[in-house]
Amino acid sequence: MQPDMSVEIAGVLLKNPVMTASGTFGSGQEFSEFVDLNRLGAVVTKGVSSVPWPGNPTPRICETPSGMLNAIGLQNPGEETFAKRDLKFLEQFDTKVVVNVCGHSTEEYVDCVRRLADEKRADLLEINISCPNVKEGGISFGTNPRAVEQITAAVKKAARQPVIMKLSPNVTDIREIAKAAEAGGADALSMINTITGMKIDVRRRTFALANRTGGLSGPAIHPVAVRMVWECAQSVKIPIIGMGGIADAEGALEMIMAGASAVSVGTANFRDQTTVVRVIDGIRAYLEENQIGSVRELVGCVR
Amino acid sequence: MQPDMSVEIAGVLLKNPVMTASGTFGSGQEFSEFVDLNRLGAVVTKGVSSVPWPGNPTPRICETPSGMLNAIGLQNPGEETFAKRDLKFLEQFDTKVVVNVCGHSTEEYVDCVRRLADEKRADLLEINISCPNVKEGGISFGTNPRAVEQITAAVKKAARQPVIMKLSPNVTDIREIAKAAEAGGADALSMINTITGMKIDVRRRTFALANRTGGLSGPAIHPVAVRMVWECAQSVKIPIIGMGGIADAEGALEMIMAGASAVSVGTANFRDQTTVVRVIDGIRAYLEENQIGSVRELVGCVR
Amino acid sequence: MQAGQETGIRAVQKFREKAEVLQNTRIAKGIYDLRLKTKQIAAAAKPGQFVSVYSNDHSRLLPRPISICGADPESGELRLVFRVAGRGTEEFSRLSAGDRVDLTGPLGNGFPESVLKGQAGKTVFLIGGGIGIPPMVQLARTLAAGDDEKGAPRLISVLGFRDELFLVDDLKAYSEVVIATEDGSCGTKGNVLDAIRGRNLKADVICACGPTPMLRALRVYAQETGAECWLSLEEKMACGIGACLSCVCKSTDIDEHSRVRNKRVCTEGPVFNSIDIEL
Amino acid sequence: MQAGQETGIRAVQKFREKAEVLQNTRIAKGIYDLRLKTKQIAAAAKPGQFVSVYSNDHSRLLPRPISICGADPESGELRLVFRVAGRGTEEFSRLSAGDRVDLTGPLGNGFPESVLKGQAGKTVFLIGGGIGIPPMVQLARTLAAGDDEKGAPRLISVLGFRDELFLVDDLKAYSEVVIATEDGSCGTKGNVLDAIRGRNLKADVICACGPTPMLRALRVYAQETGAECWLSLEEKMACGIGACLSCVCKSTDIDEHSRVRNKRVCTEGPVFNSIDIEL
Ligand SMILES: Cc1cc2nc3c(=O)[nH]c(=O)nc-3n(C[C@H](O)[C@H](O)[C@H](O)COP(=O)(O)OP(=O)(O)OC[C@H]3O[C@@H](n4cnc5c(N)ncnc54)[C@H](O)[C@@H]3O)c2cc1C
Ligand SMILES: Cc1cc2nc3c(=O)[nH]c(=O)nc-3n(C[C@H](O)[C@H](O)[C@H](O)COP(=O)(O)OP(=O)(O)OC[C@H]3O[C@@H](n4cnc5c(N)ncnc54)[C@H](O)[C@@H]3O)c2cc1C
Ligand SMILES: Cc1cc2nc3c(=O)[nH]c(=O)nc-3n(C[C@H](O)[C@H](O)[C@H](O)COP(=O)(O)O)c2cc1C
Ligand SMILES: Cc1cc2nc3c(=O)[nH]c(=O)nc-3n(C[C@H](O)[C@H](O)[C@H](O)COP(=O)(O)O)c2cc1C
Ligand code: FES
Ligand code: FES
Repeated sequence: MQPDMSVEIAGVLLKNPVMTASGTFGSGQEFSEFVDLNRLGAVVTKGVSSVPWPGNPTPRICETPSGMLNAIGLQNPGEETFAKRDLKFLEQFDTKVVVNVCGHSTEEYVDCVRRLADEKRADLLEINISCPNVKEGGISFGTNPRAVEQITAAVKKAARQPVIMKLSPNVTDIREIAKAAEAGGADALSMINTITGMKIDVRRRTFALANRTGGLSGPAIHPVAVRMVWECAQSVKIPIIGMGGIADAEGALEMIMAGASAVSVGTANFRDQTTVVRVIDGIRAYLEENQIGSVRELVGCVR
Repeated sequence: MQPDMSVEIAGVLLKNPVMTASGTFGSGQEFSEFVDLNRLGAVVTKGVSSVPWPGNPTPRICETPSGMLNAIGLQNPGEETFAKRDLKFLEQFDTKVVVNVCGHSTEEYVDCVRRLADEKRADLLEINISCPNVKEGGISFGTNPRAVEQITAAVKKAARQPVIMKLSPNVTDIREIAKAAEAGGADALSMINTITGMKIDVRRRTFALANRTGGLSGPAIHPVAVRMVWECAQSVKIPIIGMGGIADAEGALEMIMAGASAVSVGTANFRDQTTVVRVIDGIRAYLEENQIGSVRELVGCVR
Repeated sequence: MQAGQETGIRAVQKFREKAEVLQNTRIAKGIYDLRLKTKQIAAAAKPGQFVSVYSNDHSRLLPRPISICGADPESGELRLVFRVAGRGTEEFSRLSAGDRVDLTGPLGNGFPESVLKGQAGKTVFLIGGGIGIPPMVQLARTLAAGDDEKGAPRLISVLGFRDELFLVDDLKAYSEVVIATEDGSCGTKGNVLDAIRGRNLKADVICACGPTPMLRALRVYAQETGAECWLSLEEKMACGIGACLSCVCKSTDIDEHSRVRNKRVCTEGPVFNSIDIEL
Repeated sequence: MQAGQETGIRAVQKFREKAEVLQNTRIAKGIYDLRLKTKQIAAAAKPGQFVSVYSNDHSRLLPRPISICGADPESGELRLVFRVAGRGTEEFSRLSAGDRVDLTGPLGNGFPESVLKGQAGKTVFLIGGGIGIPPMVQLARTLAAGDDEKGAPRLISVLGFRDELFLVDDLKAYSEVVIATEDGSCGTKGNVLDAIRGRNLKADVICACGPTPMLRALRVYAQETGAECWLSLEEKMACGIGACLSCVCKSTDIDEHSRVRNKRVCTEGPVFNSIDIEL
């Protein structure tokens, strides 16, 4: 018996629950030399905004114990080039495409989402409201429940595709934020984005990143991500896409058992380009060994 | 030239800036077989409450990538046994003693602090308001600025020794909490306590910890701790004791350069009992190599 | 260490060492026999004690507690027998001669002097379930040596296996050996108590290490038969030296150290008299 | 890969391999010469390309980019020469024959065909500063081989060292060698430009790798002398394959890929024409 690996997110059927985390996989093109993109549940593309963004100065990354800090600063070529080049490239593959969207203001988000409305290759939109560099009135969008509800509602109104809100872990109570996104009309949640961190270069006595702070990702943050997914799974009804430090099938299964309907693999792609495929194969092997008919049976099974 | 390693916290002079993190070093007794306690800047003892606490069921810990989760649940024999046995034991050493205090309510904290008032061996009190299990009105003390200010003021009134408030990292803006503690009269801050996390045992399909969630510590969280110390160093005037994932002199120096006047070594003691001494020696070597007269010159030098 | 006396910790000395791997052999499916050259640990080790073994991979911080299966005070050779249970033991399985591995030990109380001495004329069960067997080897060797002209007790090793056998010959060198296997492929089909009852064996003293259900059953069996019963427990550990309170078990009395009926497996244990603990 | 064509990425194939260490030798203070047996990487490698080398320690996630110093297509031997700069390279320094190490490569553009071919009669400077010297060895070997009956260009390697020399003999096998040392212990006291000016050397083409101040100075020097100038840059990398945008440098024009005057060192580089980038 072949176990059923398919899952559904906001009405979109994925052949399996494993996607790539935005910003770690480009638009799949570079990784396609190593991985058959047809195997993925979905490709989640690098954050795109309505116009090109230059990003932050370098150094943009540094390594930390079992993790890394990044402050890429959402460099992207803008929606137009993205659609013409990256979405076009993805047309040849039989996988879903989640387009990650960023902006400096509600207007910019809405503008970008509108531009994407006619892009057939964009199956789902993932709205990154957790970018630490994106602020409105001094607070990042992602840490204020009211702001989250408002921006969700605004994006929802403009979007043709189902909307996934991507949450920041840098908050006291992520359940409040999750509920606000749900109240705003979100079709699903992605969590977690990176945790703000800092590294100091003690030899040069300066910040390791030009941007001073950066986002911590990788296996180091996995326990925090699992906890937050578990908390939100108890608090909202919409599906959750879990991410943060997944590097193998075990980490993905933890997320799923905590309540995620699907997962994304990010930083681990940098250590092994084929991580996503290993995770997919590992989940299937687990289902087979344990004679579980469908991966959906595991979603939220640990309460 | 021998560099000056001494630092001052709230009027108490430490021979060097390196202490042990509460709960990871017992009261020093067990570690005294491996480490000469006379070498430490201070011993910070395991959290103590006015009466004995049984703690959580086991398993209380599990390992995570470059970190661990713990849910010891603040098991302790109560202030009386602690004073008679542990503070007595520490009398023979020429090092400072920081007594970490926990409670279920403001009254319990104040009660414990009062009992400690006459203990000569207690040089400083560190008030753990970040215990995720300790709640008042549904919110942990440590995540609400008003509650932090109030409990700080209450403890300050009852305490004979200088009071260090130990902050939780599980908040949206740690600067607000730091400022609240300062406003309440805190003499110093300790940061960070553990970040709440969870691990799921996918084979048994259950939580790895009996308590479900636990506190993440170890090198994994170091970048988050450095960031928070740096943020607070810009926001308050009282000294900061930095901790979270310090495992070597480099990690300690990062904290100091980010603005910590002293540091604590926690989880790393489990991998190597002599970590604290290695950190002390490493800081001294750095000062010598770079011809820096006093470690105090490095405090907050990276802005 | 005067430290020890005040809390009733047995004042044994612990050492932190970088040991050299002499040999590492797979002796059954997933079971490895690791021989290490130590400077001080082997000489100080007592039956029932354990060592903390550290990973060389920096993503794994916590030591793995492994029982002492053999210790030669003269050569300093320490023998550890372990099952691959996860990433740490998987790493240890790849160690080979010449590699270095960090250890702390010997740790824990081990079996008490009262068990190790003056047992001549008595019958002692050495009961090991699966990966609980290794400490029984060192215990058997010590008991078989006897302590005075009166000689050694009668030693019966009762070993429970899931499938493949290991360490059987080692125990045959010092004791009678009775085997139980889950699948009945060798000895009694069933568990160690089935084997004991099946052969109508009786003991004055029981020493056991293995899975909790086995220890629970033995505790009841000892009560029924009036035997003295010493159980070696397992619990997840972080420090291994009594400082972190990770590894507690419930004690029947309020103990001196915790004041809350918690005993530390790494310090007051891992070996407990079955009447002193709840399981 | 049709992928490559659409963005103008050079359509070279990249391989992920577990390579075997053949030999690892310390050739100067903190400098190691690592020989690896690869299946495909050595055969595909071009001068100026690099490989991603992965740590075997799971606490270190990111690959370390190391230039290809030598590659033998027949035997599959890949030569990497590196300086111990931190924990990753420290680990690599402890590799010994028989160990395994994960690699991705060959990566980056390498020196363009226009430099590698048709240089007979011209003079080419191969300028390496410190740990920028290794890629010059592979480049020198390729250029020295020439490309047709016309023969090879005149090759002058200009090498800057802080103190101890390395790879000098390797470069002498293919080129004239001029040395500059900071302390004057060998050759010109000073930097590579001091050595060039001191000997009044002239080149048609400059190929260089080394610290940014050196590259900056060479860029200006090339403008002054009208030489064509190819610089190999360094930047911190995460993916090494163009996906993460960690490793950008500023380009003079708005490029096709980023639309924001950013070029990826790992993909559009590491070798750039000096007129195309800001430094
Ligand atoms: C006193 C004592 C003596 C032991 N003696 C032996 C022995 O002689 N041979 C043997 O094969 N095993 C023995 N064990 C069990 C052994 O410690 C675990 O199998 C081992 O720690 C698993 O580590 P891992 O990394 O392979 O597995 P993982 O599951 O990946 O380990 C993850 C974490 O859990 C901890 N852990 C997992 N299982 C246990 C356990 N059962 N007890 C304590 N901690 C655990 C590990 O230390 C580590 O921190 C003993 C345990 C104790 C407490
Ligand atoms: C294209 C390219 C080719 C290189 N070729 C060589 C070579 O042939 N020989 C050699 O000795 N060195 C070379 N380097 C530099 C080498 O990559 C670094 O010295 C090495 O990554 C340091 O790793 P570490 O763990 O020892 O140091 P750490 O400082 O501990 O490294 C921590 C992190 O920073 C990154 N990092 C640190 N320094 C650099 C750097 N200069 N460039 C990129 N990432 C860095 C590491 O990859 C790692 O993620 C090259 C760099 C690049 C970009
Ligand atoms: C280099 C890098 C770039 C990222 N860029 C984006 C982005 O553009 N948009 C976004 O929503 N998240 C971005 N992220 C966050 C990841 O998508 C993911 O949420 C986070 O890294 C946690 O997952 P991981 O630990 O598996 O990497 C980025 C992460 C990294 C490491
Ligand atoms: C096993 C364990 C027990 C702890 N107990 C306490 C405690 O009793 N009181 C307290 O304030 N912090 C306690 N902590 C938190 C540490 O003091 C420290 O703040 C945290 O672990 C981060 O530092 P580290 O990464 O160096 O361990 C405990 C941590 C661990 C790992
Ligand atoms: S493992 Fe720390 S007290 Fe036992
Ligand atoms: S390292 Fe990822 S784009 Fe260059």
